Parts: sequence; structure tokens; C-alpha cells
Amino acid sequence: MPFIPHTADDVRDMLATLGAPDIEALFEEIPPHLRVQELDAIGRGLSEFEVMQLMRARARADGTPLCFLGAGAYEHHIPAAVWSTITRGEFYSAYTPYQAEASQGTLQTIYEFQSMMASLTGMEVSNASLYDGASALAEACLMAVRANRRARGTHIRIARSVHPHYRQVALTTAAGQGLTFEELPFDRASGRTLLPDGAGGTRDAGSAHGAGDISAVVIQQPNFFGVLEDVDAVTDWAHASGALLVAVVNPISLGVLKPPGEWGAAGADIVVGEGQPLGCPLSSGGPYFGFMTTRLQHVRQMPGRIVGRTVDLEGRPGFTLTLQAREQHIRRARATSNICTNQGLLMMAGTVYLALMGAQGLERVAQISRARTAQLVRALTAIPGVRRAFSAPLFHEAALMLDRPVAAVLRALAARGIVGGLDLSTLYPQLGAALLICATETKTSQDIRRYAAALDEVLRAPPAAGDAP
Amino acid sequence: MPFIPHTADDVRDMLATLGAPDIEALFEEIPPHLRVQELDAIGRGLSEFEVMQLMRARARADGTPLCFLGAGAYEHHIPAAVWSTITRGEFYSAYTPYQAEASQGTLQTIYEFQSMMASLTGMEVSNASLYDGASALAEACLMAVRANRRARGTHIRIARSVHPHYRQVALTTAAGQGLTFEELPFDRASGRTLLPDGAGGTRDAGSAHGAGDISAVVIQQPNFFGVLEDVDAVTDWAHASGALLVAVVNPISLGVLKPPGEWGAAGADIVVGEGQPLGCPLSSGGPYFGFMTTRLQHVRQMPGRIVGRTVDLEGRPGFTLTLQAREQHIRRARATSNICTNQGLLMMAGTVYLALMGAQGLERVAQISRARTAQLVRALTAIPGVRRAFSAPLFHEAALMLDRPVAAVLRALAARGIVGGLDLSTLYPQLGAALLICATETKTSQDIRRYAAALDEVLRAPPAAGDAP
Amino acid sequence: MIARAREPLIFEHSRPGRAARAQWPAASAEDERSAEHIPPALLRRRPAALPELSELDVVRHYTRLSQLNFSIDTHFYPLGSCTMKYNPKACNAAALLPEFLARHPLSPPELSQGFLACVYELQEMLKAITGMRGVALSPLAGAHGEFAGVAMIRAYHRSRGDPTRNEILVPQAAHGTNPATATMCGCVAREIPVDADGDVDLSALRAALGPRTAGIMLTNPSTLGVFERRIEEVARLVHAAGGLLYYDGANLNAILGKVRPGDMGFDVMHVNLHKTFSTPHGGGGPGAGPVGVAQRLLPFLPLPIVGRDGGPASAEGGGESESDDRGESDDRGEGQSVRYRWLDERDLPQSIGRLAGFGGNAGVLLRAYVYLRLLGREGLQRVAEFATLNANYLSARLQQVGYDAAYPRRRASHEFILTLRRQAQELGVTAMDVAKRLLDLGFHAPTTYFPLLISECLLIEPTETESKETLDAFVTAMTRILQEAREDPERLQRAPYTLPVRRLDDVHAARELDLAYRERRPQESSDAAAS
Amino acid sequence: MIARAREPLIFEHSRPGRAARAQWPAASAEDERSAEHIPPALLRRRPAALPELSELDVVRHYTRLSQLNFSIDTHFYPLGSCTMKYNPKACNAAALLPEFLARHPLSPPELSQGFLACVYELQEMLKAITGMRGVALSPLAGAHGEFAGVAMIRAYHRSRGDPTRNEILVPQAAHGTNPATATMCGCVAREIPVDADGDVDLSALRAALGPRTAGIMLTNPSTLGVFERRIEEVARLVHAAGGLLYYDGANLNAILGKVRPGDMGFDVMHVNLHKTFSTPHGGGGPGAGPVGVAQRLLPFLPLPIVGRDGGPASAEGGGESESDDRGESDDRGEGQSVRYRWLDERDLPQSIGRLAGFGGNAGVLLRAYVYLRLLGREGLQRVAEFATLNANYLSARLQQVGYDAAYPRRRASHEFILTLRRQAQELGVTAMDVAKRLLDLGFHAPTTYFPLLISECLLIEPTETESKETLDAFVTAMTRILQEAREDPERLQRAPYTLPVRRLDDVHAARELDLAYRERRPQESSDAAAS
Ligand SMILES: Cc1ncc(COP(=O)(O)O)c(C=O)c1O
Ligand SMILES: Cc1ncc(COP(=O)(O)O)c(C=O)c1O
Repeated sequence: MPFIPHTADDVRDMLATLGAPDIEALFEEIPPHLRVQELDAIGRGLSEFEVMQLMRARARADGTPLCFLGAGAYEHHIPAAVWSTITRGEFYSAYTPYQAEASQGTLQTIYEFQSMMASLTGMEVSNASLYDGASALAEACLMAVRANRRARGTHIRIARSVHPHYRQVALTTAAGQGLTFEELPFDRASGRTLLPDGAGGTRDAGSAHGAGDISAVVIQQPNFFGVLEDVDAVTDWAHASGALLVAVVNPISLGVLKPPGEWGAAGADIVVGEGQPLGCPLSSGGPYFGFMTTRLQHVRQMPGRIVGRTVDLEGRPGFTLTLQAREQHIRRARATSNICTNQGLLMMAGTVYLALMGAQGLERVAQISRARTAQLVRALTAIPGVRRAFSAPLFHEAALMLDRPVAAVLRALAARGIVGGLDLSTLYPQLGAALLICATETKTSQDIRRYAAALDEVLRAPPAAGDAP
Repeated sequence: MPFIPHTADDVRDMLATLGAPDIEALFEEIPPHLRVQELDAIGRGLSEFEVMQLMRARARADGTPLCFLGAGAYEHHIPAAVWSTITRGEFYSAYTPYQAEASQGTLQTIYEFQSMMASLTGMEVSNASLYDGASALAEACLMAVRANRRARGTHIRIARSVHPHYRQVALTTAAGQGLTFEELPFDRASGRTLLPDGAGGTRDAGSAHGAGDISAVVIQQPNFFGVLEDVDAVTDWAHASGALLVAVVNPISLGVLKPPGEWGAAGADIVVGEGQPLGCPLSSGGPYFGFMTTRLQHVRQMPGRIVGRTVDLEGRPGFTLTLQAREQHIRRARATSNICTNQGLLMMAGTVYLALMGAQGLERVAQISRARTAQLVRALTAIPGVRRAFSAPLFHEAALMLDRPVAAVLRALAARGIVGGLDLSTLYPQLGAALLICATETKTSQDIRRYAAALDEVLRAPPAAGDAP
Repeated sequence: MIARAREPLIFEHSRPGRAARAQWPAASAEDERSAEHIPPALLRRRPAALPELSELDVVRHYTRLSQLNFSIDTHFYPLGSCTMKYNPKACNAAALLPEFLARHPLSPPELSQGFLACVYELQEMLKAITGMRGVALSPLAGAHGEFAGVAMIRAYHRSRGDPTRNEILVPQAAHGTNPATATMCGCVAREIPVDADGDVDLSALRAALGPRTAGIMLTNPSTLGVFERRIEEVARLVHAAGGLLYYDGANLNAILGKVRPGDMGFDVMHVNLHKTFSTPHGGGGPGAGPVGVAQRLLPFLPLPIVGRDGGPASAEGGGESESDDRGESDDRGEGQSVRYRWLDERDLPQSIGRLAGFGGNAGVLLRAYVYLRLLGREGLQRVAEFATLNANYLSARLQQVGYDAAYPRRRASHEFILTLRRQAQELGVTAMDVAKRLLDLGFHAPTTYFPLLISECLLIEPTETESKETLDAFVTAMTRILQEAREDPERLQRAPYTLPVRRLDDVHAARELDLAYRERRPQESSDAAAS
Repeated sequence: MIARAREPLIFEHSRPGRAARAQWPAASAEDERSAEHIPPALLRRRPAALPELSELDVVRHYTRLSQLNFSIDTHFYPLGSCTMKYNPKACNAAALLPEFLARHPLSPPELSQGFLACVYELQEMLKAITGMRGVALSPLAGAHGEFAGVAMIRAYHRSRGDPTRNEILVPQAAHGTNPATATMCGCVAREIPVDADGDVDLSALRAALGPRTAGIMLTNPSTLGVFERRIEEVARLVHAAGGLLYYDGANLNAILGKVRPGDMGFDVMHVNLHKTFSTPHGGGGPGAGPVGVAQRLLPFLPLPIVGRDGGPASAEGGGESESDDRGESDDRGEGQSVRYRWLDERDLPQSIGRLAGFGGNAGVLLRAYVYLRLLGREGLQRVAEFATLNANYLSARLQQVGYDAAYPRRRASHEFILTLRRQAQELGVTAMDVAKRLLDLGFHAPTTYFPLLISECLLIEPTETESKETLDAFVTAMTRILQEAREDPERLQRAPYTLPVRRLDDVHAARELDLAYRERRPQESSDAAAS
């Protein structure tokens, strides 16, 4: 029997020990009429070879197109040493490190991860991962409301230039607890977030909430359009409003950009983001990992596992899960979150990635990704009918305006083996025929030329009827 | 510096310890005029990403055609657990287990391998691998001459139906020591080896060597054409001639076929073969592993590493390299062979493969491979102009006769993404337009239909001028 | 087997100026020129304090660290409620195929049909296994699925103009994620006691039900390791009170192909794919917590879901034709046409919304898909059968050697509870002491102190993939421990002895918070950490 | 770090009827019908005594076994002459790309251009590095390359009508494969002494040379860890006597990009790709031992070789244009036309012939190719520089703490020799004792008792990939051992203490031969094994 080691003798002996006539007898407490009648939707079991044939064919069907899509998931080079290390059975097939003495490998790795993320974001403490960037933001909103004792309400101001999926997830997640969200618009010319008039404390025009009502302000750097926000101003405005500042950041960008801990006069209060760019493959959407760092003063409001260094019976250092009184398995209904299983293995990938790259390697990845995006923008905007959507400095994404609906253009590019970017009109209808593109260090100048040539070809064809943007 | 950990400080401190002004000073004993002047043929160092891009492109260029080629290298399903286990760093990045106490993992695995191979081949002892099947045969010939005290000469009779490359390697390898080879022809109708008239002891017609001169007889089962030899008769004839019987076998076939240890009245004396079918990918020709088993009485003539079980200081069992007095590092010029590095990792793949399959799994692989080959032969010989070359029962390869030169047919198949088999005319010109094909359990009925359809299409085209076989 | 030596922190291996330079991207001349100017105020001033290491340093460090762990690939790991079974390597191999790994989550459907076909068929198979009418795969772990489920329950009541129902009942023994989920969804968790045999106390249930009842969260078999026998009665009562039933799928391994939550009366549930359907747990994840719903909750499923255009939506799944089963019909790149696509807001306007950045933990979904195809119908049932056989056998043997089962009159499900209450009182030896001593003897410990309801408990789940010899060896170790408890209790109290560290001080960890490495650590006290 | 527990034999885990059934191929109905009849006399009667196991059994067993090993990924491994350096993981990743793994060795050239391009360029790069005119990649390890080399020397003499030259000179300190190769090729090995500083004794060499001299086998730097300073004089003498010079490439790591065997006067050589060019040693292989030859031996190269049609044969290699360096020009499937093909008998009629079943250990060749592309020209030279720096530094430090170098007046090359002669005499502590004690302290031992010439020797090769801290830690351990040798020699003599086994009895192993598992082992004596 596949994956079951029992021999006929074993079964006989075991049943004899139990005094049971057969295995079915062990299910006797289940009301018989509830027993499953048929399972026709499940086919016969396949051999490993058959399954691998099937899966190889399915994978091949999708191929490996040339991809200029970012929008929250980024293709970076992953050192071969990352996955060859973390897929070792002792990491891969271990559970959450509840038995600390038998899990020092995982625990020490988490401690190292926490240390790296704290430093990278300029904060003091990190947890051991959350599900992904989007859910990390949702948790940050809930945490901010708990942590901000000064604010009267449960109101969050969130920049519209934050990843739309992240905003949706925050909404879905925080709705039950009555959090309300209001968006900060962006400037149509620069692509940067606009602060309310009179930013600094007074009730702003058009908002139902005054300064003291706001628990948190959420800003993303670089924002969803790849544009660099004026994070210092936003942070100072948030703090002046009595709000905590929640920063959503791309960890690769922190090789170059100012860490949230240093934003404005006082720095961000909670930092979250998607860890995927750190050593995790695009992998069709997951598993990735969310990260969260904060100031020590808020650590008891933080969701997720946290590892601490401690001592053993003999006084020698060791690592263990700590501050568990925040967690569901101890605090139950009063836990900071219901999160239990998180993204341990991916967090490890991030740790090994950061260890291999170092600060300097990370800076290079960031700089070259920026350079390639600039080259891409230049190559594409040289094509008639293509121009930049926003004027502010970019990181490694850019929004472009096309002279016709983006969806058809993307289909034509897909037929040429190119994933050409994201059709922004589905998420920001007001932008019109806008296309979000991305290049990282994995896109060579030849790749960029290939894209430009294909787009040129596609746009030379006259727009289809009704295709005017 | 890639792969070099030295910081500038390290270098300075180390040079200070040495009292050397710079690293170049350490090379001062090399005559200056011998120093390398230029290395233009070596380009600049690439980043890991660049190398992987290059290699992925190269790999993609070759694709994954549908392969019906065997001829000594066979595509079998390799359980995912094989390579995920043996590529663990502790196996992968260890040296030959000279320090036994620090190498028990490798040593015990070898001992298990030896045990499995001895049982599979019906012999008593096995070594820890040789380079490949061909070189294993060469070593077996040399060993037979050493071991056969009864024979007067250094003469080997080798069936022409033994893999031609193996025969060539045996010749290249044994020529220096003055071994001579004479071929045993095969029957043009059945494909089986013909024994000399009067087989049984008298000098046979056409041979310069009498019975007592022959050190060894070499036979391959199944032979190069996939045909099953009458191994009992050959073994008995060899022994009657005072020769040792060297068996070349496909280990997968031993799931079904009689082990060489039981051939004839007394069994084979030395068994060798290519271990690749046991868990090693085709891998463009290597690394594979050769195996060799023999009777205990010949163990001191065996080349290669051998592991024995022994006891430690406290009397507990452990494993160590043994009978090293046969080997070059001890016996030097009088060693049984010059072999040192062998194919350890692949031997491990074979061990894990056999452990996963068990005797029953191996039998199934063998039977289904046979069945698929029979289906393939049926499908192809249904095409006009295609017929079987030999009448004797087959294992999982078959020789077919085409109505035109094979080379052009194979090129046409390659253009259709099919590796159609081996052009036998290059190795056996006397056979004419013969094609060697193979199917294993990895070839489904749909694969077989696809090949048949393609061949049908190719053969429908009239033969090119001068294409008559 | 586990390494004994300790390994310095990665930061302690670091040296200024060292680097794994082959990993740095190579800049072209064009790169130097091209990047846009960044306002200086936005730039990082000091590099992050990441370690500086060679590639060998990194590989050796994490390889050595790995050796400090227990794991399924090296140890029996009978961690109750966690289903630590063997995960076939083929599941990993298939999920790690380069094309799946390289696929961007927002790739156009034209370039995604192979992937989406797997995901769609997984949805269909999970429906069949759970008896649910709809499945959404995006929740990223069990608790995330719970959140989706309770959010759907709330949305359902709200959609019926019944928004005040905000009480979620949970049995006393429920996993912590259940009450925590209730809170996260803005509900109030209310605990229901269980009776002496581990079944829900029906009179207490009746008393708790009312117009505020949103629903009840149950797992069956429960975390007490027994099957809730009156599940139909529970369902009747809850439904009669206007509540819905949530099934916590963490224990699905026990009933695969034997009984279905949908048939028991549950309205909504999650499945812990990473437990039952074979994703190695990775030292803390990843997981996947798909949710399944009965008819009335279909409109509320979270986004996105894979839909199929053309053909009856639920007519297939795993039950394809023989040739598809063999992977052959797909083999030749058939069907470049778009059949599968992600459904979104426009398709499901009443959805509770999005729970994750993209479509779910695809790598885990693919593993589950492969695992299901490997098992097939019979294999599925065998999982439940042998998981149950192993648990009952191990329970019986441990009782024979002197341990007390918490529910000796009940059949065990796939797991069972021992209570060390007696030993704690008589010998001063706790469940934790037994757990730590087991580590010395080469076994991962069972779950300790959960469910809290049972004092000094060990929750033991052997899973179907462990052999009788392994179970017998575990019994031998437990027998030895019992003897040590009688003869030398201190030996247990100070265990473990043979691991890389001795017993760790959790109190010290929480008091003297040391959560991140700093080269020169300033004195920190726990006061600073109190918020 | 290493596991301490022991692991039963795989056969002891076996149970009749157990199986990893998902690995068995599924038979179709057609299969049952199709196979041809096999004559019963050819069939196996009893199944082989292979173990019967679940997949978990197998994974757990070999995972646990692996943990009993020292390895580069876990330990410093200064095994002299073996170049145990870090092998970049990218080399493995590239060599394991699915298309390379799936490629049949006899695939038609139309479907092999990507692979053949790598192999061809590797040939060209090795020519540049060695200063040789032709390279053949098929030998499967160093000793296999030696065989090819000496066979070519013999073929050369024979082709000149000088067939009686059959003496191969080897320095006393030569690796065992050198004399063994001579014998295998039907030659006679003759040892030449070295002088007090490790150089070949020129007068002895002169005396040995004569009309029977086929050639001399040398490695330079030699196995004594020093550079043969009068190599040009050696070459002049041997050539004058009509002999050829063979270079044993095992020590190439020491001189990469610094000096080339071809320029020193060698006529033929092998390269241990698995040592110098980054294939993990796999617990005993695989390797690859390409041979390089000077002009006059070109016709004799073993088969097959990759040739290129069109374009000057040696004009490229690694030195391509920038765009090819970036992997871009290949990226778009350019060049489906056949440029590269295997050369065979028809191209090289004077070849010594074939040495392996196919074209060589392709996986190792690909790793070497990738490694060379990663290093590039400067990286290559750095290998030699830092390997040499590390060896000299470690040698100096160990001499400072009280060890004796065998050649204290010489610069070390990439390795050096300590002799424990003094300690053996004064304290009764041998090189083997030091080696075993090092294992306890977490270091793999250096090579012991090779070269045999130096009594009680340790041959230490740190390699360029180890850091100064690691070398310093090794010095600390060696210092401690020296102290123990003085204070408690028995402690060393009975080491190791902390490994899975204590010191093993090699004599017992050879006397009571136990070479294969049998369920009931009959009494066997060593007599039975004597042939
Ligand atoms: C009974 C039970 N419910 C829910 C969960 C939560 O699942 P997850 O850890 O995937 O969030 C668990 C897992 O620990 C569990 O055991
Ligand atoms: C000096 C020397 N020559 C030759 C060899 C033989 O190389 P291989 O083991 O690859 O056959 C070795 C390897 O041990 C060696 O160290």
C-alpha cells in the first residue's frame, strides 16, 4: 500500500492486541448511515511515474514566458545555495519548534531572521513571519488599533497607492472588528500620495474623521506604481494626527532606500511587507512570507511567533519561542491573532538569501533592478503611443499609458511568449489605459529589446474597433 | 572574491605571519619565465545568475525529445526520494571514506550496496563500484587473467553480441597487458551467440587458441540486440574450456532473469554491468556506475574499494574499507587496478533505488519494460518495410530491419522530436539497415503510437536517391 | 540522531569585507548610467547590519543548524493534532517543476492552463472528499481558513438581515485558533463543556444556543481523539437555533473517505492541506487552509477561485478518463485554448473578499493535488484506516504498560490522549518531563498540555505512515520512562541530556527579552518591553 | 557536528510484504498480454534478497546514515592531495537541469547542440589552462586519465618503431595510481628518489634514464607539497633520453593560471576535474579525468572528442563575446544547425581507442564548465593564490605551535607535510592518533601516511575556500592535541570518543571478512576467503 508500511502480519497482530475483528470495527462509533457511499470523483491511485508525467506535461503547457510583471511578486535571482540548504529534511519536515531542545536549528534560524529584518527595516523586533504581505498589512492594522492607546477610534487612513489587493485583504480581515478605512488619494501627475489639506492635526476636508480618531496611517514605499513616496512627510503627518505609521515596504528596496525606522522625525511604528523577493520563487502566487517588525514597546501586541534567546539548565545559551502569551494556543480568544502555522520555510529562504547577499549584495540587486526598469521605460516610451503615467522618481516598477486598451495588448504579447505587465484599468479604472511594468536584475538588455520590439509590433497594428482608450 | 573568504585584513595578517610582502612572493620558487603570460581563452567571471541563464538556454536548446534509444543506457523512472536523499551535503560533499569513524554513513551504504548486488547477481561479494559498465568489463578481463590459475594464456573469448563499446574498451584497456581477444559470432537468424563446433574442450576450427589457453569467456545477457542468450550453455562451455565465465548483465533484467551465479552447472565467475538503470538519469552519458561481483575465492583479485563490517575498540560493529592491500594506495605497482576515485554517489543512487523498489518492484519494472518493447516492436513492424532482425526472445530491446538506410530515417525522426533508436550499421555493417530500439516502463502506449505514426510517415516518403539499404 | 555541538550565530561568522560575490548581479555599463535619481532624503544612510559571509560560510552554517533539529525524515514525531506523517518526495518534486516556480501569479490565463487545471481539479476533489458544494483554495493556513469560514457565517447572517448573531460556540477542548478566530471576526467565543466520555455536553449546548448564536466550531473526531457520536443531534440543535456549523478540518486525516463533514451536517469548514495532504511542515509552514461550504454559503466564498468555462462545472475533478489519469492526454500540449480562469468580484459579488495577495499557496496546492492523485480513492480510505489502527494500537499498548488513557472507554480516532495526572501526583513527574525525556530516547514528544482540559496530558498521533516496529519502539521508550519515573524522578525532571541544549528556561526568555542580535547588546530589561 | 547514534542495516528494517508501492510501475491491460515468452530455464527462481520497505523507511534510514558523515558542507576537511574545497551549488543546479539529465548519450547531434557546445568550450578552456594542444574528456577519473596518458605514450613510441620503451619513472612520493597505472598499461614502474628538499634527485634520474624509458610521471607541485624547481632540467633530461613527460593533474589547484604543465615541458597530463573544478566528491566519486596532450600526441587521444564544423577550432572557448558571456545569444534557440559533433574512429584513426561506454562523465564536465565560467580568468588565478596563501599560513602557524614541517626550508604549495616522527619517538603518539583525535574536535583529518616516504606524516591541504578563522581554529585544535600528547598520550591513542563508533579494527575487518549481509550468517573464516 503506497505510503503505508503495514504488512498483513502487522495488521493481524495489531488487531489481536485490540481485540478487534477488523479495521472497520475501529470506526464503529461513527453512525453507519453517515459513512461515505461513493467517491467517484477521485480516480484510481497513480504511480509516482504517472503523476510526474502528468505534472511535467501540465508544467510544460504553461512554459516559461519572459515576464515583466511585478505588482507585488518579483522575479529575482535565487542563489542555488538557498533551496539546496533549506530543503534538507531536518528543516523541511520538522514542525513548528514547540519542543525547543529538539528544534534549535529552526529556532536559531528564526532568531537570525528576526535580527536581519529588524536591522533591514530599522526597527527593534520582528516576528517569525506571517502568511504574506497582504495579510501582514491586515494584521498590522489590527495591531495598530490595539497598540495605539491615544487614538479614540478604530479608523485607518490608507494610501490609495497601496497595493489594491493589500487594501482589499485589510478590509476583509479588519471588517469584523469594525475597523474603518479611508483612502488617501494620489496626485495624478506625480503618482505620489496627497496628504489632506492642513495636514498636521485639523479635521481635513472631506473626511469624517478628525486627527485624534485615526489609529494608523498606511503608506507603501515604493508604492504600487513603483513611485517613491515622500515618506518623511507622511510619517510626520501621521504622528501629528496621533496615528501610528504603518509602512508597507519591498525588502529589496531597503538595500537602497531609507528604512522605515528612520522615516520622518520619529520613524514608522509598524513595518510589514512581502518577503517573496528574498529568495522565494514566483511560484504561481505562493508560498511566500509576510514579515512584520515594530518597536520593542509594541512587541506584546505583535501577532505571530517570536523567538528569543535564553539559557538552559546549565546556563548555556539556546533559543525558544517566547511571548507566547500573545498567541492563540495560550491566550485563545484574547490572542493578538489567530495565526498558528505561518510560512516558516519561506522565512528560512529569506534568511539564507540575506545571509548570502549581505547589505552590499542587496544594494546591488536594488540598484540594477532600478537601472533595468529605467532602461525598460526608456525603450518602451520610445514607441509611439506609449508614455509614462507619472513623473515622480521610480524604484523598479513603472506605470505607462498606452493609446489603446491594455487587455488586448497583453493578449497579443502573451501570444509572443511575453508577460507584458498588469492592466491597471481593472484596479484603477480612473487611470484609463495604464500598464504596470517591472524589470529586475533578471531582465537583460536583450530581454528589454525583445519586449520593446514585440510591443512596437503590437502597437503598429491599428487598434481594433472600439479599442480607443 | 567569489568562493574565497579572505578579507583584506586577513590577507595582510596572514602575509605578516609569513613575512611575505605579497601573495606573489609565495610563488617565488616557480621559474619566472614559466609564469603564465595570457589566458585570453578564459573570459571574465560570470555571476551565478548569468551562468544559470546561459545553461538554461543551452539545456532548452536540446529539449526533451521522446527517446526510444537504449544501447547501454536506459530511461527508467527514478523515484524522487533517490536524489533528494543522496544529494544531502553529508553524502554529496564527503570524500572517499578513508577516515572510517567519520564516514560511517557512506561506509554502511556501501556495505548495503555490496549486499544487494551480491544477492541480485547471485554472487558472494561485490565491490563499491567501478567507473561504468564498459570499464568494469575491461577490469573483469584483467581480473579473470589474474584469477584463472588454470589457464596458460591471457586470451579472452568475447561474444560479438556484447556491447561494441564494451568490447572496444576492453581492448583498449587490456591491450597493454598483452591480453588477446577473439570474438564469438552470433547466429544471423536468432541473434544468439554461436559456440564453436565441438564446444566442450577441443580446439575449435578457425581459432588459434585451444581450450586450456582461454582465461575467460565473456557473454552479455540480454545481449546488445536485446536477445536472450543461452547462458547456461555458454557458461558450461566456458568452464569446460578451463575459462572463467564473465557475465555482462543489465541489473534491471535480474528482476526476472536467472542471476549469473546460477548460470549453467557452476554459475558465472565474475559479473559486471552498467548500474545506470538503477536510479541514475541518462545524464548525457554519465556519471553512471559500473558494478562487479564475484565469488569469495576471487575477492583478492577484485579491483576497486570493498567495505567490510568490523568492530570498534569497544567491540561494537562498524564499517571500514578493507582488503586495501589490493589497491594502488597500498600495493602501488602491484595493485589489482589503478582505480581510486570511483562512482560513489551513483552507487548510492543504485542502493536507494533498490531499497525502494525491492525485488518485486524490480520484477515489475523488468516485466513492464519487456511488455512495452513487445508493443513497440508490434507497432513498428506493422509498418510496411519494417521487420524484426532476429527471432530469439527479447528482453527490452529489439533490432529491426528497415527498407532504407537508418541514418536518414533517424534524422527525420529527430526533426519530429523523437530519438528513434541506434543505427546499427555503424557498429555492425554486416547487418545492413538495422535499427536498435528500446522501450522501458517510461514509454506509454501513446508514446508508442506516436513513434509508429512518425515512422510510418517517414517511411511513406520514397527513399532518397542512393538510399537503398 | 541529532548533532550535539552548538553553532555560533551567523553574525558571529561575519567578517567585514567578506562576500558571496558570485551572487551579486553584474552591472552593465548601461546600468551605471540608467537609474533615475533618488532624492537623497529617501536614501539609506547606513547599510543594514546583515552578515558578510562566503557562500561556504552560509551553506555550512545552515547545514549544521539543520542537524540540530528533529524531523519526520529522521524521527518518529507523534505530535498530536499536527499529523506529522511522511510526505512523499514526489509531491515536492512535482511542485518544484521549474515552470510552476517561474509562473507569475498574475500571468495571463493563456499561459496558465496547466497550473489552473491542477487547481481546478483539486477544488473538485476536495468537494468530493468533504461533501461540500464549493471550495476556495486561497486561505494560507488552517487558521486563515477558519477566519474565512467564520467571516462567511457572519456574512450569511447579515445577508439574511440577522446581523446581531455574533456568538461562536466552541467546545472546551477546541484548538486555540477556534476562539481566536471568533474574536478576530468580531465575534464572542463561548465555551461548551464536554462530558466524561469526551462528547459535547448536549444540555450545556442547548443552554448556550440562542438568538445570538452565529454558529459552532467543531472538529470531529475532536481534539480529545474521539468521534463526536451525537454529531447529528448537535447539528440539529444548532441549525434549529439558527446557527451554522463550522468544521475544523485539522483532523480530516482520521476520516478520509470514511465520513464527510458535509454529510454530518456541517455548513462550512477548512482543510489543513499541509497536515492531511502532504506538505512538509517546514519548521512552521507553509500551509494551506482551503475552505469548503454548503450550498447556502456558496455566494460568500473568498476570492479568487478557479472557474472553468464550458462543460458542467462539477462533473469532473479527479475522476477523469483512464487516459487522462495516465497523464497522456495532456502530454502533447493539447488545449492551448482558455478553459480555466480566476473568478473575481465580478463573478462573486457577495464574496467576503480577498484574504491573500494572490491565489493561495500554490506550491502547497500542487503538493496536495499530487498526493491525492497518488493515493486515489482506495489510498484515501487507507489513510484513515491505518491512522486509526496505529492510534488504537499504540493507545492499547501504552495502557498495557501502565499509562492512563484519558478516555479509556472510547475508540481512539487517529490520535489519543494520555494523562499523567496520577504520575504527577504520586511521583512528581509531569507530562513535560516525559516529553523531554522522550527526546533523549530519540522520539519527538507528543503534544503536551493540549487540550488544556485534560491535566498533564500527552496528545499522541502516530499517523498511518509509521510502522508497527516504530510504535513498539516508542512503547519500549515510554516503558523505560515510567520505570525511571518510579526509580529516579529527578532524572526525568532534568531531561533532556543528549540534545544540543539542556532544558531551556522559558521564563528567562520572556523576562529578559533578547529577540534580535546586536553586536554590543545594551542592557535591556523586561520593563522596556512592556507595552 | 555529527550524529552519535547508530543506525541498523537497511535489511534489519525490512519486513516481508512491505513495499514502496507508488514506485512500482502500473501495468496496463495490454502489458499483461504483450511480453514475449521467456524460456523457463532463463528465469529467476528466487527473488533477490532485497529489503522490503516503505518509502519513509528508506528516506529515514539514508537520511540518518548521512548524518554519520563528515563532509565539506559541515566540516573543515583538509585532506591533502584531495582538494576538498567548497563546490558552488550553482554547478550542481546547472548540471542537474532536466534536459541535460534526460539526454541520451547517443542522442543525434541535431538534439545535442546545447550540451555539445558546453563540452566543446570546456575542451578549449582546459587547453588554455594546461598549455596543451588537445584535450579529450572521456576518462572517468584521475587514474583513468593516467591510463589514457600512459597508453598514449606507449602508442607514440610504438608508432615511431620504438616499442620496447616500457619503463615509467615515478618519484618515490608519487601517488599510488601512478605506478599502478604503469603496470596496468603493461609498463614497469621505476622509482626515483627525491632529495632532502623534496626535489627530484637529478643524478638518480640521469642514472635511471635510458633506451627503455617510456616516460616519467610527475605532479608539480609534487605530493610533497613543494614545487619541483628544476622541472625544466628534468624535462630536458627525459626528452633527451627519448622519454615523454606525464603530468599528474591532481595538484592543478595550486597553479591555476600561474604556470602551465605545457610550458613546463610536459607532453601529456590529466586533470582531476572533480578536485580542481568543483564536483562534490560524493563519498567516492564521480570524477572526471580529462587528458591533455602536446602536439605530437594529438593523433592518439582517446575517443570520443567533441569537434566543431566550421570556424577555427581553437579560436574560442571561454573567451566569447560579451553577449555570449551573458548567455544571451544562446537564449533564443539560435543555431539549430549542427555545429558540434562527436569525433570517432573515422576522424582519429590512430586513437588509443575508447575508455568508457559513452562520452565521459557529462555531469562532472558540466559542473567544471559552469565553475570555470563563474571563476573567469581572474578567479582562476585567485584559486591558486589563496590555496597557496592558506597552506603557507597554516604551515607557519603549526610550526609555531610545535609541529615539524617535512620541508621547513621550502615554500608550501597548496598543501604541506607535517611529520610526527619526533612525537612518535618521544611520546608514542602517531600521525594516526592525531588524525583520530582531530575528528573528536570537529575537523576531518588530513591525509595520513602518504607520501609513505615521510614517516608519520600528515599531508594538509586547506584549499582556498576556507577562511582564516577556520585555519586558526584548526591550529587551536592541533595545539590542544600536542598538549594532550605530552600530558596524556593514551587519550590520543584511544581516540576518537565522540563519533558514532570508536576506533575501528581494520585487522579484524580483513581477517574476518564480512562483506555482505546474510540473514543468518554462517561461520566464515579468513581461510575461506584466501584465493
Ligand atoms: C485542531 C486544530 N485546528 C486548527 C489548527 C490551525 O491550523 P493552522 O496551524 O494551519 O493554522 C490546528 C493546527 O495546529 C489544529 O491542530
Ligand atoms: C596525486 C594524485 N594523483 C592521482 C590521483 C588519482 O585521481 P582519481 O582519484 O581521480 O583517480 C589522486 C587522487 O587521489 C592524487 O591525489
